[in-house]
Amino acid sequence: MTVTSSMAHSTPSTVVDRVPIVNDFSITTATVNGSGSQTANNTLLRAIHKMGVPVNGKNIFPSNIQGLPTWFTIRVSKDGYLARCEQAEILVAMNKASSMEDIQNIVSGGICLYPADFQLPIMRDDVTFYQMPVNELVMQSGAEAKLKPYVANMVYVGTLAYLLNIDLAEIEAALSYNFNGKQKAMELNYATAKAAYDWADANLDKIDPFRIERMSKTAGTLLIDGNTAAALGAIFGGVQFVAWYPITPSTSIVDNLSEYLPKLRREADGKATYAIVQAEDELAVIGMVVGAGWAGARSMTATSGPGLSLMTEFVGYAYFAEIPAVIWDVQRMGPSTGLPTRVAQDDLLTAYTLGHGDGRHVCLIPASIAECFEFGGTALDLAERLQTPVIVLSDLDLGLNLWPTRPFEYPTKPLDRGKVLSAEDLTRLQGEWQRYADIDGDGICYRTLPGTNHPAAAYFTRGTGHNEAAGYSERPEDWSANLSRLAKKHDYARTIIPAPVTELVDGAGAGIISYGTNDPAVQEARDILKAAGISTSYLRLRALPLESKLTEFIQRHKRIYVIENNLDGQMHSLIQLHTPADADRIISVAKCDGLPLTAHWIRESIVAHEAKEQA
Amino acid sequence: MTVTSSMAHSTPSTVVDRVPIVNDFSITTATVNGSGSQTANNTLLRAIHKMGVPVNGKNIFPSNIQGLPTWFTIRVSKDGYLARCEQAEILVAMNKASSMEDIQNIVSGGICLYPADFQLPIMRDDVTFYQMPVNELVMQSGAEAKLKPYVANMVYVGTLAYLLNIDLAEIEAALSYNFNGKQKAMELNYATAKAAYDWADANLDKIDPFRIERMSKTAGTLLIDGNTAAALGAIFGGVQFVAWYPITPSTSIVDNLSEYLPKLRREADGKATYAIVQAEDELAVIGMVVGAGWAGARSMTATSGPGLSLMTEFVGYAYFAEIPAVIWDVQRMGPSTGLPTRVAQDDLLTAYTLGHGDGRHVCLIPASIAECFEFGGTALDLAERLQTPVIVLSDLDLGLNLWPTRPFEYPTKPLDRGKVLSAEDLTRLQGEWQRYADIDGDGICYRTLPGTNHPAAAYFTRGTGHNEAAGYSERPEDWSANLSRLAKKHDYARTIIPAPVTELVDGAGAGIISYGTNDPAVQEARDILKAAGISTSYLRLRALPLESKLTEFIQRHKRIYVIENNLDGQMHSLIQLHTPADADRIISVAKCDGLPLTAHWIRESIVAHEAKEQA
Amino acid sequence: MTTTATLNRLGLSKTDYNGAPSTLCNGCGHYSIANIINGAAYDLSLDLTRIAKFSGIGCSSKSPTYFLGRSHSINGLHGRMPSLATGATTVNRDLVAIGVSGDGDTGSIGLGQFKHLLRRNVDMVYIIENNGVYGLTKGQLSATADLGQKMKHGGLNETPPLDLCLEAIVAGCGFVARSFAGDARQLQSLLKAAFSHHGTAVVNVISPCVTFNSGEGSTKSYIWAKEHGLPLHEIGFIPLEHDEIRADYEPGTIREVTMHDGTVIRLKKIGQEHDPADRMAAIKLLEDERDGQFFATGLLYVNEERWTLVEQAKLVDMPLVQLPNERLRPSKAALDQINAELT
Amino acid sequence: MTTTATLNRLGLSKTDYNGAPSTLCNGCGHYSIANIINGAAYDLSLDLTRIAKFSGIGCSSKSPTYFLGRSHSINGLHGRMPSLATGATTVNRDLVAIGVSGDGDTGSIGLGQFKHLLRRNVDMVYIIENNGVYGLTKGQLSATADLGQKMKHGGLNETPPLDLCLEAIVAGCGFVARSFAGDARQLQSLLKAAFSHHGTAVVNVISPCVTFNSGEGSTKSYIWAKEHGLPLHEIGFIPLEHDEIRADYEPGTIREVTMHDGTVIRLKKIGQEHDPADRMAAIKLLEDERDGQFFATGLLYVNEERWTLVEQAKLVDMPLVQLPNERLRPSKAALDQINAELT
Ligand SMILES: Cc1ncc(C[n+]2csc(CCOP(=O)(O)OP(=O)(O)O)c2C)c(N)n1
Ligand SMILES: Cc1ncc(C[n+]2csc(CCOP(=O)(O)OP(=O)(O)O)c2C)c(N)n1
Ligand code: SF4
Ligand code: SF4
Ligand SMILES: [Mg+2]
Ligand SMILES: [Mg+2]
Repeated sequence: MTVTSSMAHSTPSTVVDRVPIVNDFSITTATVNGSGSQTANNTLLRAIHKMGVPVNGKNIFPSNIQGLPTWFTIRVSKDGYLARCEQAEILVAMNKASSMEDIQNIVSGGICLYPADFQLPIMRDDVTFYQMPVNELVMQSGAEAKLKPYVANMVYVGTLAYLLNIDLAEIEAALSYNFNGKQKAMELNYATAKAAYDWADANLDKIDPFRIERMSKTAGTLLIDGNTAAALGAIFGGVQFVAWYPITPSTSIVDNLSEYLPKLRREADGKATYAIVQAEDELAVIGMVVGAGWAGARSMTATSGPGLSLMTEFVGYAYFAEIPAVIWDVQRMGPSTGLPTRVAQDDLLTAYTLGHGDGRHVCLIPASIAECFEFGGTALDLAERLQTPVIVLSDLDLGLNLWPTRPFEYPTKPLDRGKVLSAEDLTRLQGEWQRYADIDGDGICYRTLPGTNHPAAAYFTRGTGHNEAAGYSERPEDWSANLSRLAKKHDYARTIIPAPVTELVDGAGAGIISYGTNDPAVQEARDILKAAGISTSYLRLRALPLESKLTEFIQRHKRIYVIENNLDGQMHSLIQLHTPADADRIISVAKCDGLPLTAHWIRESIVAHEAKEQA
Repeated sequence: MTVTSSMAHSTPSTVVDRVPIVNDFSITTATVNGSGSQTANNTLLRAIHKMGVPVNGKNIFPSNIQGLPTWFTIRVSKDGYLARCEQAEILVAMNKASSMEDIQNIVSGGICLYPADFQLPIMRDDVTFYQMPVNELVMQSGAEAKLKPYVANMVYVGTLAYLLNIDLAEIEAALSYNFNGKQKAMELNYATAKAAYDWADANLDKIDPFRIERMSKTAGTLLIDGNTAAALGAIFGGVQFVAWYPITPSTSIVDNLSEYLPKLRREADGKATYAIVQAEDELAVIGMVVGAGWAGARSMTATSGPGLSLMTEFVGYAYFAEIPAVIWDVQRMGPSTGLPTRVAQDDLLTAYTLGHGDGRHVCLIPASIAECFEFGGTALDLAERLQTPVIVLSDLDLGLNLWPTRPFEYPTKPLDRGKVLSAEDLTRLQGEWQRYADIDGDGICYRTLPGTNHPAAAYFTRGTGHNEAAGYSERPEDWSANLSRLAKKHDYARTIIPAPVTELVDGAGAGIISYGTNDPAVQEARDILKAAGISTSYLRLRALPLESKLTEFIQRHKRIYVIENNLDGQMHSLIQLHTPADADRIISVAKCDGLPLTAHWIRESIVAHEAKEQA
Repeated sequence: MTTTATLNRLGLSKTDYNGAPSTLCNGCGHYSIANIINGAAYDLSLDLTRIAKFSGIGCSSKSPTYFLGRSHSINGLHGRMPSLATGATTVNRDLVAIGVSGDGDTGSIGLGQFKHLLRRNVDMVYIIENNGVYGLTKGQLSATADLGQKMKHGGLNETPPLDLCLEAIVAGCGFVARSFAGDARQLQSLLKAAFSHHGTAVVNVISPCVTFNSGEGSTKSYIWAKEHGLPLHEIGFIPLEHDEIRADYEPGTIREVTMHDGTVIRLKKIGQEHDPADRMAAIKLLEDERDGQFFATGLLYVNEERWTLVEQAKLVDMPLVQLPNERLRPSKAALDQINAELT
Repeated sequence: MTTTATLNRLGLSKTDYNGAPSTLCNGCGHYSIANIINGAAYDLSLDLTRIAKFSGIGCSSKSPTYFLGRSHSINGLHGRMPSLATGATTVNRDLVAIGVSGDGDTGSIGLGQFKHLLRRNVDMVYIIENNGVYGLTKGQLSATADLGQKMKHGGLNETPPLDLCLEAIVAGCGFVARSFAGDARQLQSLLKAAFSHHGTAVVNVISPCVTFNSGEGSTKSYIWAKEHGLPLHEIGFIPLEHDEIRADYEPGTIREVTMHDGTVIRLKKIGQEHDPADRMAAIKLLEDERDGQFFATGLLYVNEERWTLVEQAKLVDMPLVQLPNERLRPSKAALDQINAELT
């Protein structure tokens, strides 16, 4: 070893009693994007996951390809809390440019790892600093020039593995998973991680309390992102047609469709039972999806805010002409181009009311990997059942980050293809049918598909006023009747969409309503509140339109908090409109700064409100 | 006269006492579009207007060029009620195809004029029928073939003039106004009208009570449509740049700009101080308008629902990048292509929240010709003052139909060009300025225009996250601070937009809130309600965001009715959100079937609700 | 005898191919085209239940109501017909797709979608009813309006027109034809050929708007088109089942184009020399026209080689929409394997 | 002496023309172009306060941050730069407008706006940084991707590329040039010429994306461009103020193009014969390239005749945005007269 010994050079003065902190802390690695830190981070994440400890990793990255600060935060939680924390106990400071600020964000008593050549001014005495001989180990690795930045990251992997007591075998396994067969790359990286581990073992004086210990909480679970789950869900939901245009952070839904569909949905002769078309823009995307839906295919796209905006006119068309279509909107921070690589739940209102004129859309809001998978199919079912666009509101945090989840469950319900009349049906009906007649009283009418081999099958689809027979009509009565039927259909939708998930707590004065990826932070906040003597009930919305269970929940509780990640309190507004009699008791707890909500912030907000209420 | 005598052939049995009905009835002419009935109808309208009697004409026409049923309704009201009535006292049945239904819509005791060759089955004995020798008179006119349909309409003009006692000199004057110098056409038409008058005089036995008598209620007023007023308002508001794409019913705003701007805004050398660009679509329209606004011009467009939908992404951009832009949305019936030639107030919510992500836009809602003119300038002022898109929500009824109005008033306030730093300002500031710094505490920052001759003038405009210095930023603090400032600006907007017009009635239990072209119907309904012992206060909203006067009004009244012409009760929702404590007392009275609301329907709706309240 | 003679191969009469009565202006070119479409479909014995009609917004785009009334139809959004057709034809490759659009719909708002549809080579007949104005919104200039054309509110048009045939060729379209609503014979032959084409067949038809653009000098008027139209050839369409005896033509006067489906198009030269297989020649023809003295009609360019979108996507032979649900949802074993891989 | 030598006519140094440090990938062609723009602007002594930079969305569209940092700039929406530039340059005719876009931004989502901008002849330099992929979204194919190019998830591209130079010419553009980010000398000369052009000057620059499209065989890679680029001529740019003595060249080897503002562009033939004033020749050149063996660089087509949008609109000489309010609001008398006419 020619490496200079590089001991921990600061003993936190504030920390007196170093009780071990096991499986309960956060790690932030601060790097530069394009430097390949993703492999390193995912390796750590996976290794810990495989040691049975619940983890979630959040990638907080810039909107360019290379050279700007990037953070990755790993929440390690024996109790399964996977929400973001505002500060981390452990910082890996690989980016000098951001290091001054990053160091401010270490929890008191925490640690900081950094490359020896950084010459960081040590300005916190409540933090333990460890230097790592990054340059030396990279040199020793013998990696060719362009691989050096990647290998450099392995130094922190190895060092952390030593410090936290992560099993090197798990590091090796994780690397081999991530390199997926690329043996040489895997070996190069592992060798460096191991060298760092060995160096740390030989040279570092571990004086911090943080430690990973094996447990079995993640046994049998996968670590996966929501966009992959969504793609798989759609495939097992029988998707037939995908049109899309790349946009962060939705792109990887289609990337995954493009990876898995050829494997899962090619016939023996290699021919495809699906089509994926990369369109020239989102106007064309939605036109293709609607065209395919009209022709009878299960069709979908994935996009994000700007793309959704461009789809406005066509979604209104599909709503009014009653054509199935599924849009995954993986939300990022708007308005406008906003922060393409940061999260928000800010398209709710836009999505629900998309299009000029009156009208409301069915929206699904997954909160977990399992729901991404499930809604992949549910959205297609609902779109065909209701003959209308269905918008799935996922978000960047859920879509791009890795979460532990139980294995995907094979769907038990058959595909729901909705009310479609075949040529045989038409023969039975002696050709008597009307496209927009509400036979069943649920507001949903029967349709035929182009190509149906019956002389009475054809009808005329349009976005202009029409009567029950699908004839053009400007008659006020026809218009009113049609819009009323659409409203009825929307009411019917309330009864078949995914119901809220409710946890009622006896005697709880406050009810929390939230949705989507706020769930982990809300769960954690509730536990903390409960420990502090404030017990809360919880209703997690999973879809729009709102329905009766929500009303009951609101009426059961004195104070209602609606927690969400946007500025305007969009769901809060929709809930107020849903239950006007209670509007005044419904409190908006909303924030958006590009980052996932934290349990800490939720707790603080609720405590502050509760204090006011008490006063 | 070779014309067969054609007497009234039905004496209404139900009508016993024929008291004259003077200046208080409706006339509907039912024709086929493309047959030139507009001249005939406008001639009648103008003649009555010139006789000093308040009138409004509503053209209810189909969305094609030629050959489909069209109705024109003239409300004649000595009391100045100009809202639509559900039925008319007088029908001119020039369209055989629709005549059976049209006749059902005559008020009992009313009359029906129709061409002698129609051979209508007379199926109402409470209506007086008069035949007109249309074919004969057209033949006699000697008009060439292609003019015949036009001339045919003059027959009903002349016949009605006789029956209602409309001064032939006014008919002549109105024709000459409408033909605007085309002497030959004018003469041909007048001759036929006169021949019809003479024929009626000689042959008709007037047994109905309807009559026009001169009064002086319209003295000094003009008869004009809202789109013309909007165009003139924009011109006197100093508009510099117009981009547009044709769409019904907004097109005539730009038609009028194209007519008046060359007259009013060309320099002595014939060069223009404005530019009008017909773009390839609405995406380009709004891009051009925003580009021009960014460069410092007062710029605007006019569109309708589908166009507004296509502008979604760019409006969000202009909101976030803080660029002035004015959009006139002349609302027609949506969703989707809907009924392009029918009215609704259905883009309110879409306009207010246009764009993905959070954000709210300033909207102006004119209710009269005078407000169209006024808001033409106000919108440009507010856009530049607030550095944001301003959407003016007019509608088809206001925009396309003729209304009496006082002469336009020359604006007294100078153009408000907002906070723009010149090169001199920058010199004075020694180049120290920040594009997004809130110096004045109103949320509005200072901007510079491209081309400003100062080395520190330049800044970078973008739809992505930025800090006060207009630098790209993904920092959560910058993002939050910026959105909060935008919210502050929106709050400031509340204080400078056109305030509601309020009429408080002592002791009124019910307060009516409405907006836009519902105004005449609401006014009339209130008078009827009052006569029936139900007194109401009235608040007419003229802009969004909502403000404090509204809150006061709501709190003063036990029951609040929000009257509007859409399905979802869009303003009702916004008001509920504005005053959640009162949400439950705010009742939605909404309807949309393509036609303007009527006083009758409003009254019935309120009476029904009030009865419930009393019960 | 007479009755059977008026039925086509499917046993359908001419009127079976009709649409609803027109609500276009009397004399509108679009209506003539509607009738010519009916005629072509009748002659070809097209199965009405397999036809899907697509359109955008405009007078032209309304016209699917007026032809082939027994076929499915979708009247979409302004300028967005191409994307609708792309989606529908991809999931149902058996559809016989006819798109109808206007010069505004295709050349102004829809230019991007038009060009990208051609790049993808969506299998359909794409008819542009080109009148140089926006008919439905009452006479504004479209992207094909003439240079120097009078504008509604005074002034002359200074913006050069797009030549939609040229645009189609440079975008890679494999069948580009031009015709005139007043030349029923030529247009009907071209449409038949278009139905046989493999990929997008663009038929750009001068279709006069009698209400807003038939003034003197308008290149989109009946008179101008009649006087300046220059047919390149007489077009004979020889359907598959026929085994027509080849007449003896003078050498050099006849050119036969064999379409993908085996039908043969026989072009008898009448105007200038033109080889429709020569892309550069077609471009040159259109460039030469820019002096405005004539416009060539007929089959300007044809190329049957390119793969259609469905072929590019390597889809199964059965239309995707006809696949039974079992072929859409992978097996439980497949999911188990994925779960295993991801663990 | 040395110090003054490094200042241009406006007394500005080279660094005064710089932008912010790049956050593009190391080696990205877009960054070279940024520097070349700086150089051209410095050489031409362009007034930085009069320049307005326009862009859409993409790595390329980010690049205005990295050049001419003291000029106003607006980074708009994906594919919509043309409309922003149209609005801004119309109301301020004094702006020196530079648009920067990508092949995705211009050729995919923005194709319609691009073509219509050219039809209107908006006075600006329009630079396409063409790398055949979507850089910012990580490597999907754009509308200029090669036929047969490998796709991210397997399979080869079957959709033919748009040739943006050809598209520009057929849309009526009066200045169409092509160059390569690696050829600073040529590109800088072309940019200078572009700034002198009257109307839209399109400069289509092959700009390698080193991260997502520099594989072997990519026609957008440095290697390919170097090996297959075929400069048509050497370009000399003779600014107005110079009164350069005309060297004696061999007859036929030099062609001079006088721009609208009086500057002269001298083209010294080095490749094949090409007359940039001949639209058909330019088209043919591009058509001939379709076999993929070479691509011509240089000034492909130039035509100074067409009116710009501002000229078509017959605007006053003073930029509209500089008009004082008195010239914007008509007089009270004018309104009185309107009231009278309407009564
Ligand atoms: C988004 C949108 N913008 C504008 C319109 C209004 N509009 C309807 S048809 C039309 C133009 C049609 O012109 P063209 O395609 O040439 O058809 P034509 O009527 O001449 O046959 C326009 C602008 C619309 N329906 N939708
Ligand atoms: C409406 C919209 N759709 C999609 C995107 C995502 N997006 C950003 S850049 C880009 C492609 C850029 O490609 P190109 O113009 O070629 O630029 P390059 O990055 O290659 O320089 C896309 C699809 C977006 N910003 N806006
Ligand atoms: S307006 Fe023109 S295009 Fe429209 S129907 Fe009439 S003639 Fe045809
Ligand atoms: S991804 Fe490609 S285009 Fe984008 S900065 Fe990197 S090299 Fe340039
Ligand atoms: Mg047209
Ligand atoms: Mg690119």
